[in-house]
Amino acid sequence: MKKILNAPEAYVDEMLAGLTAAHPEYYRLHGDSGKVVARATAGKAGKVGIVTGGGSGHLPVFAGYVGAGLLDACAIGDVFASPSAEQMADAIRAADSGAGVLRLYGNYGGDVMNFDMAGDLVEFDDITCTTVLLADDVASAPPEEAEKRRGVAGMVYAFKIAGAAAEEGRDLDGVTAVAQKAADACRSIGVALSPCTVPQAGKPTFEIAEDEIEMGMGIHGEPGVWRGKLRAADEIAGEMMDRLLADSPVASGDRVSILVNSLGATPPEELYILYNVVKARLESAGATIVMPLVGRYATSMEMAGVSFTLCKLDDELEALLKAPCECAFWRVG
Amino acid sequence: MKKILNAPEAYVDEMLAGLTAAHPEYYRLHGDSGKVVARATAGKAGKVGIVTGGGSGHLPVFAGYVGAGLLDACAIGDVFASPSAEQMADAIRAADSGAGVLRLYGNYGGDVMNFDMAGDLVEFDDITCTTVLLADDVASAPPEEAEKRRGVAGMVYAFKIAGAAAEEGRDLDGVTAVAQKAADACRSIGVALSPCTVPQAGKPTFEIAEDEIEMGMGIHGEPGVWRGKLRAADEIAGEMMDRLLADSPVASGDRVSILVNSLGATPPEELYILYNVVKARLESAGATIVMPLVGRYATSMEMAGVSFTLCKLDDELEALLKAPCECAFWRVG
Amino acid sequence: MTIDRAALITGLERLGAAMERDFDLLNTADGALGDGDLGVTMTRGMRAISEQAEALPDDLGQALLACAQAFTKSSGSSYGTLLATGIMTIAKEVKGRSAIEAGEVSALVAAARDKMQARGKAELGGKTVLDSLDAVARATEGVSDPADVADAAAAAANDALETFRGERATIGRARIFGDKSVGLDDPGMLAMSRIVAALANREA
Amino acid sequence: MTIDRAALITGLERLGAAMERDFDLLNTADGALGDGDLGVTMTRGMRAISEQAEALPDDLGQALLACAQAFTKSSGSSYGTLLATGIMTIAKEVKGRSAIEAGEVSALVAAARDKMQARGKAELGGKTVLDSLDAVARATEGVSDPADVADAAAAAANDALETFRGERATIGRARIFGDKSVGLDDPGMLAMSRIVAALANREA
Ligand SMILES: Nc1ncnc2c1ncn2[C@@H]1O[C@H](COP(=O)(O)OP(=O)(O)O)[C@@H](O)[C@H]1O
Ligand SMILES: Nc1ncnc2c1ncn2[C@@H]1O[C@H](COP(=O)(O)OP(=O)(O)O)[C@@H](O)[C@H]1O
Ligand SMILES: [Mg+2]
Ligand SMILES: [Mg+2]
Ligand SMILES: [Mg+2]
Ligand SMILES: [Mg+2]
Repeated sequence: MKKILNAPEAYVDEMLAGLTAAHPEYYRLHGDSGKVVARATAGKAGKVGIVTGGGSGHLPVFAGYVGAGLLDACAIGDVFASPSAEQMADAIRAADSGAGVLRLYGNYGGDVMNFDMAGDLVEFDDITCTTVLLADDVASAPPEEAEKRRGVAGMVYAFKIAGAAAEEGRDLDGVTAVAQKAADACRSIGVALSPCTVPQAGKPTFEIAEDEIEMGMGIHGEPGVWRGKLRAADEIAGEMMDRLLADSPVASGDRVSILVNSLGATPPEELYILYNVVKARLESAGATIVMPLVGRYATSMEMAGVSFTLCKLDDELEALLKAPCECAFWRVG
Repeated sequence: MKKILNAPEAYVDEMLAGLTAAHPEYYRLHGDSGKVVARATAGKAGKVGIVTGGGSGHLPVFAGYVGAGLLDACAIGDVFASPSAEQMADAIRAADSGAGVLRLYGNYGGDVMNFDMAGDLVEFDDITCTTVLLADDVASAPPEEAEKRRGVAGMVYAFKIAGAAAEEGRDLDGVTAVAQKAADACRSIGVALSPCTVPQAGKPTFEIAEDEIEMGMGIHGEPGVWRGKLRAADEIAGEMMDRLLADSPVASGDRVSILVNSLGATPPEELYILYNVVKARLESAGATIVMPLVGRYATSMEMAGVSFTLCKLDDELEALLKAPCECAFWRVG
Repeated sequence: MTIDRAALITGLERLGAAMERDFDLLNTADGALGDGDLGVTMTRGMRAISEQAEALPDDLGQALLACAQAFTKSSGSSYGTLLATGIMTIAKEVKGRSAIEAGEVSALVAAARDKMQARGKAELGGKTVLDSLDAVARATEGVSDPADVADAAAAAANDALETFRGERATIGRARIFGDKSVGLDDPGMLAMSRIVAALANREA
Repeated sequence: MTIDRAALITGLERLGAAMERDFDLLNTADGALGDGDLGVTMTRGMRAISEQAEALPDDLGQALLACAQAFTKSSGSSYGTLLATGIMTIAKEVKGRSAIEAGEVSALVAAARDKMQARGKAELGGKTVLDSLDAVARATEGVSDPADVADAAAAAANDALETFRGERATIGRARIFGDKSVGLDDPGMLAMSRIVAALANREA
């Protein structure tokens, strides 16, 4: 395991200590679990709160997206492990300012059970919660079972759009509805070139030959749709776009955003090479690309690979996507 | 070679095509070499121009830092190779709006020769040029030969500070002087965990055992000061800080900025773990940390490793560091 | 023999030791069909419990509630949360009592199973820990002799593991492995057969 | 025999072929003491030259200027820029002439060496291409017979390579290798011995 760390057990605590120490203007630790990050300056009183949560190892996801026009609080688990229900309840309490809290997170079994249990716990505090799950990974289940899909980088769009709606002053139902609309508008697919290592496991999450890639692999190494020889960037991007567009066709006149995301080790140079194909494919279908995102928005530590997320926009989503937001990893407006 | 690309020969051109297509609001290609990036919207007339240049494979360095409050133009070479003198001359022409142009770049033999030759070429265009070289890598030569040191991530501070000074309307001498002051204020050191692959070479730039690291290694794989077993994050960060502070001691009351930079594959989680030590060391020396930077600011594609850059500030440098800037990879203010 | 605080603590000691011993086994089983952390979840949860074992009250309801909370705080893994849900259900049932009879085990396990099923939104027969608990509840139904209950529970958890090995996983991270899951143990079922064996003192 | 356009083109053809042949050799030598791209630089530069070989004018000054520009445009590597600087220097010296004598070679090489030294801000004796050129200039000084000039130049470039192999590199990327550079060929000197051998038609 070639990683820079101290004790594997201390990985997450030290990471959070560093994150909050480096960016005290954005983040603070909330409560006494040491695993809940909240905005340094709470959002406006009466604003709907938005919380997320999930395993560590995906920065900027999840905690990084706490910030103005984005999330209010986040519960952080160990690497690739769900936070506990207690921590999620703490995050919900941190996010609440009386207008209720949207739980907005990825569709993973453990997270769902824990956020449900957290909801039970905060009932005693009279906090109303709603839930929107991201289930955007088209490789993880066929369209007929779309609700079983994993949530991946699509959550970046959902955080942004829901965060802007809450900032605008919409009520809990309004924020929840537009978050659901954003979640429904996103489709993602990934391809992995090399694994990462969970510190406490000490060995790579999977093995893959020096000349192989896996199409559709999940961000924790969940198996994909095929494994085969590495091929040209244009071919990889072409297949990824085929799979996204098969699930969510775009038509002439559509307005879409697209996230070309590195899973970690893959450098921006390669993302830009891929972007050429992405752009050509969308434009040849007659779509207009709005605010493309190219970079590391949702990662798996040092995993090499990329994901594409297509987000189909309407006027409402586009306006919210373009609204200002600010955190240590992303700024709009 | 596990990289997502098409033909190795097309790597840089396709990367630049994608970069400018994804961010047309920031970047445009200038001239007909296809290897010069300029601001999408030229700076104010009469503003001193700032150009840089160097090999590809270091995004956001170099081209990424073209933007308001930063650079005006950049000549881009092949991966890890100097751009040609012709391209540099084109970049100087793009940056010039009559007030002269500062050449601000890293101390590498090829780049120096070419920027000098480029200066000869643009003499015919009546463009006045000055030069400031970054030579911040303390591992690359002892203090007595400080002028032989390589330029690494310190250029991020120099770009930012010089860019702000030019934006403020200072003249060529003023911008050059403050750029030199910023360059003199920076010290960097890196540690490498794994190599990267130059596409046209097709094999890794160096070999290193699964349990080894190399202290002081350069961003192209230039040999460092020692190679040995991987050790704890605290120990690595401690030695890096020792080396920086031995070269540039900080005293009680000093104000400094520090860049904790990933060379590529190393994830932000590890940077934040390191940041705890960096902060403790600087604060125990009595220094105040101003605007710490943690992330991927100067990389070597998929190389795993980190660098620290210490930038000692005075009031002038601090004000310029905090002034607004905007490019696709970085925003301040 | 009734189950009281002393018996609970002895059982938890055996269970703690078993989980330390099975750390790699459970991680490996979960690695093949999931994220490889089940051994971590179980040892961490059991360590948190044993830290407070001495302080456990005589009221079995309060004692089990404390055990459930230890799991809820120590991790957020599915198995930990499901176990906590199940233990909490039993805790509520036995609140205020300092002893329970072996003959009550079946009903208590069935109650835990039902609450866990509601939490995890999964069906019985899906090759999960629910099927282990279901088998235990059925096998101990109507049995009251402590030794017979122990025998029946341990055998049932093992049998369920064997029976479902040949099935396809349908729930949780294992689902995505599809046909590759056939022939492999569900990690949660494997863990439950070890848990039951340790609590029942019927380890091979 | 004088050196005219035809001789230049023949020489460039041999040189182009030599650089294709030595692609790996030069990359490897530069890989050991630098960034491994010297073979790329040389083949790329020579390909750019040979694309315009047919169009080269009779004026050797103009012809060499075109060669230098091909290098300047094709890459920005130190060696390419230094070679371009040297060729440009010679181009200026012979501007307007359609032939030069073998006896002029020494002075032209010396002029190139000096200009390259100014550009690279390096000392003679630093184990770089400058030392190869210096050796060639000295060895051909006062020699006018074309075959003798060719012999002397090729031998001098080779001897310089051998002599400096045991020295420490002091310039460019190789400098950082310090003592590790002792015993290794400077890639630029190795390239120059191949260049001279090809141009002089004295390949082993
Ligand atoms: N929704 C569910 N319903 C019932 N059992 C489940 C469910 N999800 C997971 N399990 C059980 O939990 C086991 C995996 O536990 P664990 O390793 O903690 O999961 P994870 O690491 O994915 O959170 C599975 O083998 C299965 O027996
Ligand atoms: N400043 C210099 N002065 C003279 N020769 C130099 C200088 N720098 C490099 N060289 C020569 O160039 C060779 C390396 O060329 P090249 O591979 O193109 O360098 P790089 O790839 O570092 O730009 C060296 O072996 C040396 O002979
Ligand atoms: Mg888990
Ligand atoms: Mg080079
Ligand atoms: Mg697991
Ligand atoms: Mg080289």
